[in-house]
Amino acid sequence: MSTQTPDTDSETEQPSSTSPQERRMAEKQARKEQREADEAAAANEIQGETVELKVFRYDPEIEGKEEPRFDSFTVPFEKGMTVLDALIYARDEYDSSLTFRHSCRQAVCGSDAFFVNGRQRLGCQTQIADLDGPVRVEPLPHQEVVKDLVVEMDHFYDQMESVDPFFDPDETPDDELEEQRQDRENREKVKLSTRCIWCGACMSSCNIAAGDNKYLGPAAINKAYRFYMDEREGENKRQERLEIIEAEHGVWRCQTQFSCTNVCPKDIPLTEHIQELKREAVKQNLKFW
Amino acid sequence: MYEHDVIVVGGGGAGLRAAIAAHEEGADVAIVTKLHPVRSHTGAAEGGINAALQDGDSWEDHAYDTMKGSDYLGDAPAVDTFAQDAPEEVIQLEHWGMPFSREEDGTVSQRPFGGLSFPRTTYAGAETGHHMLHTLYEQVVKRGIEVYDEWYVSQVAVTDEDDPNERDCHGVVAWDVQSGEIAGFRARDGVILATGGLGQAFDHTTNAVANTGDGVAIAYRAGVPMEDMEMIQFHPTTLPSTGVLISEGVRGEGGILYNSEGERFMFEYGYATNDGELASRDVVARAELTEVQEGRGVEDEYVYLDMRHLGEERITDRLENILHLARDFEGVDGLEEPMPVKPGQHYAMGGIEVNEHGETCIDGLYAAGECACVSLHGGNRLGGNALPELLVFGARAGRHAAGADMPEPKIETGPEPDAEREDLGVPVGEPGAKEAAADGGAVENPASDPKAVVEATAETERERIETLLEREDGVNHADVRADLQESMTENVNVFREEENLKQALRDIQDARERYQDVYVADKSRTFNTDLQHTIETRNLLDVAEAITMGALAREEFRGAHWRKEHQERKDDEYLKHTLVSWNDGEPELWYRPVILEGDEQTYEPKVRSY
Amino acid sequence: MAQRYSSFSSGSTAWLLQRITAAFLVVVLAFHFFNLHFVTHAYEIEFAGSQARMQNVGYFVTMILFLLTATFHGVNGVYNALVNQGIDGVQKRIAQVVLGAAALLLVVQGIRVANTLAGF
Amino acid sequence: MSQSYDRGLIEDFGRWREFTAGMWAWVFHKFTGWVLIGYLFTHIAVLSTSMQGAETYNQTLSGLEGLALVRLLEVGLLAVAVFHILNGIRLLFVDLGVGLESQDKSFYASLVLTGVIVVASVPTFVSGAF
Ligand SMILES: Cc1cc2nc3c(=O)[nH]c(=O)nc-3n(C[C@H](O)[C@H](O)[C@H](O)COP(=O)(O)OP(=O)(O)OC[C@H]3O[C@@H](n4cnc5c(N)ncnc54)[C@H](O)[C@@H]3O)c2cc1C
Ligand code: HEM
Ligand code: SF4
Ligand code: F3S
Ligand code: FES
Repeated sequence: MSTQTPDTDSETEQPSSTSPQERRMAEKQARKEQREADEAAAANEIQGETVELKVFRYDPEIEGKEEPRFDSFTVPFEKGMTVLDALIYARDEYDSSLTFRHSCRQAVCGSDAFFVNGRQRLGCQTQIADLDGPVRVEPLPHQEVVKDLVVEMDHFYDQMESVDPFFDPDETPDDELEEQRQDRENREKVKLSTRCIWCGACMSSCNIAAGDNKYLGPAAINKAYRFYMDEREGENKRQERLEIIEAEHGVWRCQTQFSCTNVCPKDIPLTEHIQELKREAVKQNLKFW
Repeated sequence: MYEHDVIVVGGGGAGLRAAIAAHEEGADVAIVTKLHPVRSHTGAAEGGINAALQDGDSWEDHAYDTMKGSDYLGDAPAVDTFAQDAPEEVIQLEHWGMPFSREEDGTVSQRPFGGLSFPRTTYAGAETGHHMLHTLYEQVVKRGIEVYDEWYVSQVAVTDEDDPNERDCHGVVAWDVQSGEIAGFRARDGVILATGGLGQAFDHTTNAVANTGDGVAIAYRAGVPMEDMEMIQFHPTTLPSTGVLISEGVRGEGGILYNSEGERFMFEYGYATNDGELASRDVVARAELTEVQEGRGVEDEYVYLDMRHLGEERITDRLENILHLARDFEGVDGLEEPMPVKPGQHYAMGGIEVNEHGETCIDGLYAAGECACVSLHGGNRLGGNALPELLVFGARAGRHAAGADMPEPKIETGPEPDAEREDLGVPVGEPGAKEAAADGGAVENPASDPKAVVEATAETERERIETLLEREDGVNHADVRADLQESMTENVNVFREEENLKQALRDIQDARERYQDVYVADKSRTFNTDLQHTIETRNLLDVAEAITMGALAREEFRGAHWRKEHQERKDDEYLKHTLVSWNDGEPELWYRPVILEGDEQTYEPKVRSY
Repeated sequence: MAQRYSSFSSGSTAWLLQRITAAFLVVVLAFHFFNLHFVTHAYEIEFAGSQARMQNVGYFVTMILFLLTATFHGVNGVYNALVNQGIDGVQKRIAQVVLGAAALLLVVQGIRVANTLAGF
Repeated sequence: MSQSYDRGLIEDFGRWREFTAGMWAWVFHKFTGWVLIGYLFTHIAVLSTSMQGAETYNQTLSGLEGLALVRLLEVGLLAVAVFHILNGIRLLFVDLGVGLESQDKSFYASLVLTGVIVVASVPTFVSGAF
């Protein structure tokens, strides 16, 4: 066979004016039309994979919602979809009265801790693909429900604020531009504890916190840990902090259930911190003997 | 009615810093915020806080970098003040216990950042904003400053003088999300708006769902001009499904961008033959979109950011949080697959026009943080410059509002009768504004008694909300919002063309018409987010319109603002800010010259190349 | 401060004692079970055998300690469990009194039994 | 504050299905602890018969030991005691901050070990009763 004939034929068969660029544009156009057609079809009937959501509903003011119930929503599934995405879809497309807190969509604001398929999780941090359907979304247990998935957070905030959650050194450098030194080990020590986003998941998962309203709870104790362990604070404040930590409803109430540690979306070793403070309290008190 | 000396609207970095400053001046301060302070979007910032702290660095250099970064659309007095105050503010944070990353000797670490001539970015791991926000909130708790959380501010109470420059602000009207109660908040000394960003005007953004530009729209309708609204920063690497930011660190470590054909397009198509993936944000963002527009995008939507070749060890060591982000928010394992990314709205350089003390043209009304525009970032914000802005100008606004003695400001504010005006030739503003006095603007307040002004404003707000709730049928705000976001992303994105911008303005007009029939399906008074979002959508319409108006007026390429028909910076024509005034429902666009004479140096516009 | 050192007080002492008694009980309880079910079988126990064991001073002392630690540990444990359930005020006071009395009763009666068995 | 609905007990019961290892450990430890203290009281009560003389003591004991039910209960007691001991040791380690990452595994280990010990002891406990 001659080597001269080869593919030229087939090449000329293609309209020679088509550059790869134009071909792609044409393809893009075709894909766009396909997508639009799909969307139009989807408007009537959801095609493809769907997720079934069962969402807790309650509103003290609205007839028919005073008695808590579960509503089902069928939402089209997309790769990468989170529980929060699905809730937003359900709200915007089906029922605009569906109520839940959310803001950042990236696990930093701590607004959207829900009870999803039997576990406290952040809606925005939970991939639907990782869950078994139907996905059951309830408000955080052990907290009063305000409406739908919104729970009363005041108690949680009160506990957080009861541990003097602020840096309070005995003295700071006089010079406005002089910093306090902190060695790296000490920063590492408190690092994990500073990651808390106040989502309340831990508190909701702890059975002791559920029974004993005065219990500080894992998040607040962790906050106390963050400052107690910070070497930049002085001896006096340390002593004050110890008193808060070892009060009757402080660390002693923890029964090492570990559920707080299990659910914390920021992977803070809460139980470990609580235990460390218990030992610290014992150590400090033994010194008095 | 609630009463305090200073009312701070917003509990993000700027609001908290302002409240602390006012409290230190001895004022009785309250923070009114629609989210609990720790939920604010300041917590999302990852990178760092710039300040000239070390020997060998100077505030002048920081100011110079900032001005250059702004593409000479910053005002020198703002830039200088900022660079001078930043070090003290950062050390102040340190004194408040912020867990900064440290050097061996125990001092605060600083790292290099894009556009900076010196490594002056302080940081706390990959979650600087989180730590800054929490440290500030802790100090607020320590001082016992009152916080009204989950109270949505929907109006400022302003006297009804014709000229906005003559108006006085006496407080705000807010609404308790939990109970539905609508109440006036009288501010004896001042109201400080610190409501953050407006990313929700776009459908793809790194901003939070709560970033709806409320403060900007509220101040705007009360008569304060919006400045440089067209200057919107887009970040090149955000996850397509949620807009979560993938930090520059990935590209810094050697991450590579590919298109759907597997080509390393930054080089192959000549977008940045030297720097490749590490070119500046706007260059990379435009390159990505060009790829997608020319049909080489994956699913016609995004491109790939690949870091697999860096090896598991290096990735887990330096980029571990990126693995989590890709996993949690996109369902992608960065060790196994490339990560999908596309450009997303990131930051608004423009906002409520204020001077160095955070004052607007309305007496007693201040603004600070992302919602404000002191003209610090001009055409483009440098990474790590927003957080110190919150501190510097938050503190200054707080102090001034509480009555501290401060020098005469050098920056002017407020509508000017003789300013150069622009007619865009496209209808904008509130449909039917001519006939009816526009809603939301200065309420008719014959009374001059401050409390009566607040009460009257609260009353109009009650009526407005009543009307929204009573309507049994109509348009759902979510549809209006979705259409608006879509049009903004389509037309007022990284690429801006005259025809598209005009289209966007027409779409906004259309949306405004539809919004007049909006109704709230949820009739409950308890935690009615449907109502809240409906009101927010209104604010988005106003800010989106101003963004587009500015973009249409500015016929040049400066900073983040790129115009297809005008591919170069025009210093002789456009060394000026665009301002949009509400003008009781008939928005007007006008200009004010940029101030380039600073304390120490007069900045000479130079070509911005790195 | 003094209150902290009572066995019913919250705080580190009770917590620590609960752990120390636990550590002690591990050994003694295991020994006790082993001794009375495997070495001597429970169904073979007779007064004489018990008496013989009790007359060994070491054994007697161990059993008394066993009684004291187990009582403290058990009663303090129950009290903790109740506080964990959130009892407060009067309820808590009642729990303290009742549990205290029960503990006392148990210890007194236990010692009397031990004495009888030992033949004192 | 708005009126709010308390889901009350519905939420607490039925949640056990969602308990994780640490929670179960806590529940079991609590339960076994209560059984043990309960037993301690009974135990002392039974032994008190010795104060009425050796005869009564012997009769009571052999009478009780003669009952198959008591023998079975004793096996239960053993199970309870062994679990409480093993999990108690686990808790002591947790208190010392040792092995917190494998707290779930050590709980399962306590369970398995308890099972093994109890099964192995059954012959000794019930011999002669049936
Ligand atoms: C993903 C991401 C990363 C970033 N990284 C950096 C970085 O590394 N370095 C840097 O310098 N900058 C960074 N930025 C920019 C910077 O974080 C923001 O500009 C800044 O945090 C804005 O702070 P703020 O206080 O103005 O607003 P926010 O923190 O958004 O706070 C706004 C507050 O106002 C309240 N509010 C809003 N509307 C109302 C209303 N109607 N009524 C009552 N209250 C209201 C809200 O509840 C909230 O408390 C980043 C931004 C994003 C999105
Ligand atoms: C006669 C023996 C024993 C009795 C009567 C007994 C009884 C109890 C009781 C009633 C509790 C409280 C449970 C609850 O929280 O509801 C408890 C807790 C506890 N027991 Fe025991 N126990 C005994 C032996 C042991 C042994 C041998 C150990 C071994 C280590 C042990 C370790 C613990 C620990 C660590 C707790 C603490 C739970 C806490 O407060 O966190 N116990 N015990
Ligand atoms: S400790 Fe973890 S679970 Fe608890 S509030 Fe903080 S982030 Fe949430
Ligand atoms: S769940 Fe509760 S019991 Fe302790 S370990 Fe966590 S606080
Ligand atoms: S939305 Fe902010 S944590 Fe989920």
